[in-house]
Amino acid sequence: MFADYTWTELGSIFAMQGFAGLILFSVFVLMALGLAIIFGQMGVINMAHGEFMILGAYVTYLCSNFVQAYIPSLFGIYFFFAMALAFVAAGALGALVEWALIRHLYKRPLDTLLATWGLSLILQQAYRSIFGAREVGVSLPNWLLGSVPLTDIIEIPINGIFVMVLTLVIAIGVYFLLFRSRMGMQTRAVVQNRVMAGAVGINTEKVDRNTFALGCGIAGIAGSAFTMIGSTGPTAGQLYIVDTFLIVVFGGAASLLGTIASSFAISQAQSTMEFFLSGSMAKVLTLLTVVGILMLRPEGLFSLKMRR
Amino acid sequence: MRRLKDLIENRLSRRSVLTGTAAAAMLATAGAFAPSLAQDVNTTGLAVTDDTVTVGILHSVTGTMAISETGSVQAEKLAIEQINAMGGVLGRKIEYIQEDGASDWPTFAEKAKKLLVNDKVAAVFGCWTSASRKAVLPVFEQYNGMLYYPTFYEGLEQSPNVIYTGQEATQQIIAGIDWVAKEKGAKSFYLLGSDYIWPRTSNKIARKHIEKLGLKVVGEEYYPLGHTQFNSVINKIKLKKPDVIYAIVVGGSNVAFYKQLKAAGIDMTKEKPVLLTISVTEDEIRGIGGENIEGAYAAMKYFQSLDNENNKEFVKAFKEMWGDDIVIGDVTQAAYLGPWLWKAAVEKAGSFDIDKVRLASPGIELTTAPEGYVRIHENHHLWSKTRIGLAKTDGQYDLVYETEELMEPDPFPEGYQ
Amino acid sequence: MTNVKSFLSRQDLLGLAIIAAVIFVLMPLAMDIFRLNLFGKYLTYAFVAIGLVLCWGRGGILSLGQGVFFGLGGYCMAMYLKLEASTPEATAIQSTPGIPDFMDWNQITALPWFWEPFNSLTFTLIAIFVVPAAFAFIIGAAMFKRRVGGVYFAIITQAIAAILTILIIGQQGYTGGVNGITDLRTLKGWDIRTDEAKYILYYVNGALLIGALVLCQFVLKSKLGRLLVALRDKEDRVRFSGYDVANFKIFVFCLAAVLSAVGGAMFTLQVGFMSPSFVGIVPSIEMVIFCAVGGRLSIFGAVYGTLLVNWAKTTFSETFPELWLFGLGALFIAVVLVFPNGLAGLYRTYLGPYVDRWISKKPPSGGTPAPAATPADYDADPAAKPAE
Amino acid sequence: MNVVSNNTDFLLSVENLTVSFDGFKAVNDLNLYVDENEIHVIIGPNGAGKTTVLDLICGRTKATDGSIKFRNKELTELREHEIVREGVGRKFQNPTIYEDLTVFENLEISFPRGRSVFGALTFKRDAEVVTRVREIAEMVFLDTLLGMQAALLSHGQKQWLEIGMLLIQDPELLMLDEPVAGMSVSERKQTAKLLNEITKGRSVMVVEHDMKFVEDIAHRVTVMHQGKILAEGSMAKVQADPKVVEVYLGH
Repeated sequence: MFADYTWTELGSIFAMQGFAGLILFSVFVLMALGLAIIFGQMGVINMAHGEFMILGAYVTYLCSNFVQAYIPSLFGIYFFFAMALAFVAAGALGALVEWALIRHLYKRPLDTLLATWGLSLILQQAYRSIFGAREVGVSLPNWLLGSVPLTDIIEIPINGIFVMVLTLVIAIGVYFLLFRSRMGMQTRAVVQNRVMAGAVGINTEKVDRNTFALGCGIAGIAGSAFTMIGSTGPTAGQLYIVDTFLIVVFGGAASLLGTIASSFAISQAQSTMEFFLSGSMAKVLTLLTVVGILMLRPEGLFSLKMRR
Repeated sequence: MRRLKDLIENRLSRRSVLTGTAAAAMLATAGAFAPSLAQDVNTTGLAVTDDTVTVGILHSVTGTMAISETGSVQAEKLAIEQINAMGGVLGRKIEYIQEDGASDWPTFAEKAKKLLVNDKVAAVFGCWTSASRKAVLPVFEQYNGMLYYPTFYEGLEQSPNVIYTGQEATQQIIAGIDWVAKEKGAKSFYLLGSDYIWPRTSNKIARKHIEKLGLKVVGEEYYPLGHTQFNSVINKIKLKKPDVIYAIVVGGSNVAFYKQLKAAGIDMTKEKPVLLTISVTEDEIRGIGGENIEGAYAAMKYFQSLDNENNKEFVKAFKEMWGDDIVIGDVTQAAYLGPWLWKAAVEKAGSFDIDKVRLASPGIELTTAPEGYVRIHENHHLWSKTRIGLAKTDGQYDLVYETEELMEPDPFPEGYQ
Repeated sequence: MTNVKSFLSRQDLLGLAIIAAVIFVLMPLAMDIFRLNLFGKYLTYAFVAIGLVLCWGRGGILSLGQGVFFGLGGYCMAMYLKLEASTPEATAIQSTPGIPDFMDWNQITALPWFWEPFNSLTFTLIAIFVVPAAFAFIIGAAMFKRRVGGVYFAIITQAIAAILTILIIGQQGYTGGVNGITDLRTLKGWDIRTDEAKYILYYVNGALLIGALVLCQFVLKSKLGRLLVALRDKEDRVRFSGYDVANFKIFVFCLAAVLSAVGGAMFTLQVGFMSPSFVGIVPSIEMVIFCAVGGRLSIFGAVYGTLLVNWAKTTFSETFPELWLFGLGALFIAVVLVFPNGLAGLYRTYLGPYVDRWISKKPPSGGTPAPAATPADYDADPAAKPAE
Repeated sequence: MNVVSNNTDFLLSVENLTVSFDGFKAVNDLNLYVDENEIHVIIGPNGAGKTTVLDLICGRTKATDGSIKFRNKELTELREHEIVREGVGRKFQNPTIYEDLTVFENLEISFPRGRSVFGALTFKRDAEVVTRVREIAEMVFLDTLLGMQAALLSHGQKQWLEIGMLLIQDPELLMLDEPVAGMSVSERKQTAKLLNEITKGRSVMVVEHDMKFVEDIAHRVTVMHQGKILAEGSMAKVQADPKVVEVYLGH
């Protein structure tokens, strides 16, 4: 299939395909990070993760409409406010959900799965009732659209760069929050030994709530960012669920590094295969490979060998 | 394929000779002026009284397809209301029973059966996806009902119990490809679609036609429904540098596809590549965002912006009924035709009986259609013009071309399979 | 198996009798054939739900991919029926007569090899059992031998459901794609679309369901049933009591898969088509909720749960389509938070004691049985608590 | 490797056993022998690797290196249930019983018959089973509680039940991880008596912290520290060992 092209064309294409893979990688990390925090740190399966993302997207949509209508001069930078608001809104909803629902179910992980699925249905219908069944179009400032041409063929989409930078910032932020801050230390303490953490004066309930809210908040940011590349509709969140869970499980549930590694592996595999095969087959093959590897290595890519 | 066409044409024409077109027309005239007794116009026990006739509306109000089907429901209700305001059908007001298919195909079959068996409706306006139509088809054939189906679709079907008010694939595709080949000098095409029957069948027809014209297909690609990452295929497109990107992406994927296409620096407002789609109506643009699809061309039979008296009135009435911020796409208009075509057929037959309506249907014309003149072909599809629209940032299409003649519907196109 | 009484207590017999009375007498009297056919469709989901009672409620293995097996059974049946409907005479107008219409549309000119055997009804009937069982065995062996369980198993089965859906839709030339396999007409020349046929199929379906209930009750009352509960609670203890735990899990997973497949096959027969929309993630999770609403530990509860949820779905989605999803979502949450034992739990708390007393005509046994107690008195209350 | 011993005098011989978790050697080149009919107690400070040794023997943890021979059969290559079927029983630190089942059912499940899928399906609660269950229940002081749901038992009773579940399998080697943890004084005495009784015809390995209890039962004591053996011998001898004193009292 390469016979028709010159070497420069091929080189450019591999560069671009590599870049497409990197964008996909960033998208995956953004999708999965919030889930990985919640699942890895708390052992809770949040099936409504996609709906939290869509909440972020709708917040962005509202922001864009509001800014366009009332303060059009700020339209160029509204996206940053929108993301912050998306984080706050999704985080707040997350805290509420943790308080009302999740905290009763910590000992029953499979039941959180069902309950959060129920939650996802409710949120979907709520979006539909509020925003209508149709997808909404989110207007973006012009500087976010378009691309930077590097050579004749190589063009780098700006929103792709934006997503990559955002992912990097959030990943670093999460790293500091979980591994360098007091809150992170408490979170990890609770993960390792809930009783002991409680005994030394950590408010474990508060830690749980904050962790859950953080995961949901990051989902909100992801949703906000995805308005640049995907659709915003009541049921759009469901599209992400399988991919996201597989990434987290494939990475090894307890490890954020694993989530990043598995995002990388899956995104590269998928974008490479997409180039050689049809999109549908690439997707099937990627999923099959992941499931296959998981059957051979159920603990995922990264996991500590632990004494039981 | 030839055999089937002959078969049906023969059958239809023989029967219409037997009943007598002239007689039917006379009956229709008589019926229109002097409302007859229910038992005269309804010999098969349909839900027809001296004052009313009941029809069914069967679309998804819930589930993933609700997004798309809402417009059709609105159009059908508008048509029914207008017909009632004009005095109804054979002097009878139309009442409707609306059922929710819930985006679930067995539910469609279930509800279709309920409408036909329990409610004894005289006609059903409904369905959107091919899958839902395929699910209800055996029900309509078994219980002898009449379905008016609004969506443009892949063809390969011709049921005596369905009137297809949308275009079948060849009508949309052939005119569109002829146009880009002629007007834009296109030589090479990249075919792309969501992975299911309509895009696949359509692209198959497109490929045959492109090859027939001596042009080249440089790529063909399908993505699962709901897929949101198109960077790889966009790269392939950049590599192959086709003159035309022929896209039949649907649903949420649409949004992702056009946004990413734009972000990757493929500027559709430039001379090349031309993006030609048959799946994006004004309805879909609302989700995609006009600025993301500006410059793309769509080949279908109706655009909201069509400049004719029928359409102006239709758009005005539609907005009065459903609000100013509504947009009207191809399928919505096709759905609007359903009740009118049925009314015309009933009045031509002078009866609500399904068999008589069916026999009366071929040849029915509608001069008041928003899209202009349409006529029911003997294969139960519509003769209609195909138009090319250019997408603008405000989410509307500008008409840039329309076929001179009505395109003949050809659901089993020979040489295209 | 020699003695039915050994595994069916009086309560169980009463439960069976009630379900049989509902299915065979009450519903056919109360409903027209249209509603009855609908009811029959719900009953096919009950096969999945009772399978889930075994593997999730008792065994603690939550599969979010039961739709896969429902679909496999349904597709096996549909393939046979489609071939029968695609005689060269009936498909004379096609470019290649004698193959299913959707293949012809996809330029396939000969019947694919894996369709060939489905010309035989015997093969089809065997396949309905063997194909899902084999598939479940492969998944189960791979996962359980490596001790993948709980949440991981749930997510992986979910991914499998997603993969299969994409495959079926993508390979439309071989599978009918997103439209599914439609327009099924006859079974060995017998028209399955007539009202009479629908009645007969409904009764066959009901009888199979009763059979499945008896089979499950037998399994649950055997030591294997108690082992499942033991496994769910303390898997290690079972292992260190000399059992090869994986084998038991594989067995119960395969059993649940076969039950689902039987449901799927009956679904195809009664509804007249099969499509990938019953294979994916959403239907699979909905099937879990049928089981949860009924009470995840009780096979009888699962049947009622299935009927209740589907009835509610049909009713509410007709009258209040907006509210239905809210209702369904709330149901998921309520069944987890408020009444984790579902209908069966409610029955056991409020009605059960009276019924037990009425049946056994003796006071219910207390915590410490008299020394002369029969071994049967040592059995635990099966609906003790939900799986975690 | 060392010469593989073929010493049949010992019921269990553990040689050069090593296991490491990500480089950390929890058990390091350990040699340990258990005689027939012996109560062998392993003591040591927290993290010494005691429980890991039991885990290694019963197959719960796979050894990195070394061999475990039980009646001259290599256990490291067997899977857990196979090791059990060889005659090794294991009690866990926390009482591990089936809380949703009755005491009777708990014991019945442990009865060594019908351990295959088909066997479990066709298993019959015949007179032999009932008699044996009652016999064991009497031994572990639970004969009046057979119909009770196990979750309702006291902590000590749960420990006994688990011991009973092992006894009904009639293992040749019984491994108990802190069998008296959480027991009252009288329960401890009863347990000591029980242990002495059940060693007739079998060997017992016990991991225990309670020195008083160890003194009561131990025939031989092994002291572990940081994955290695610090001292071995009779209780008195071990207690006198200065290394042991240092480990226990700290520096």
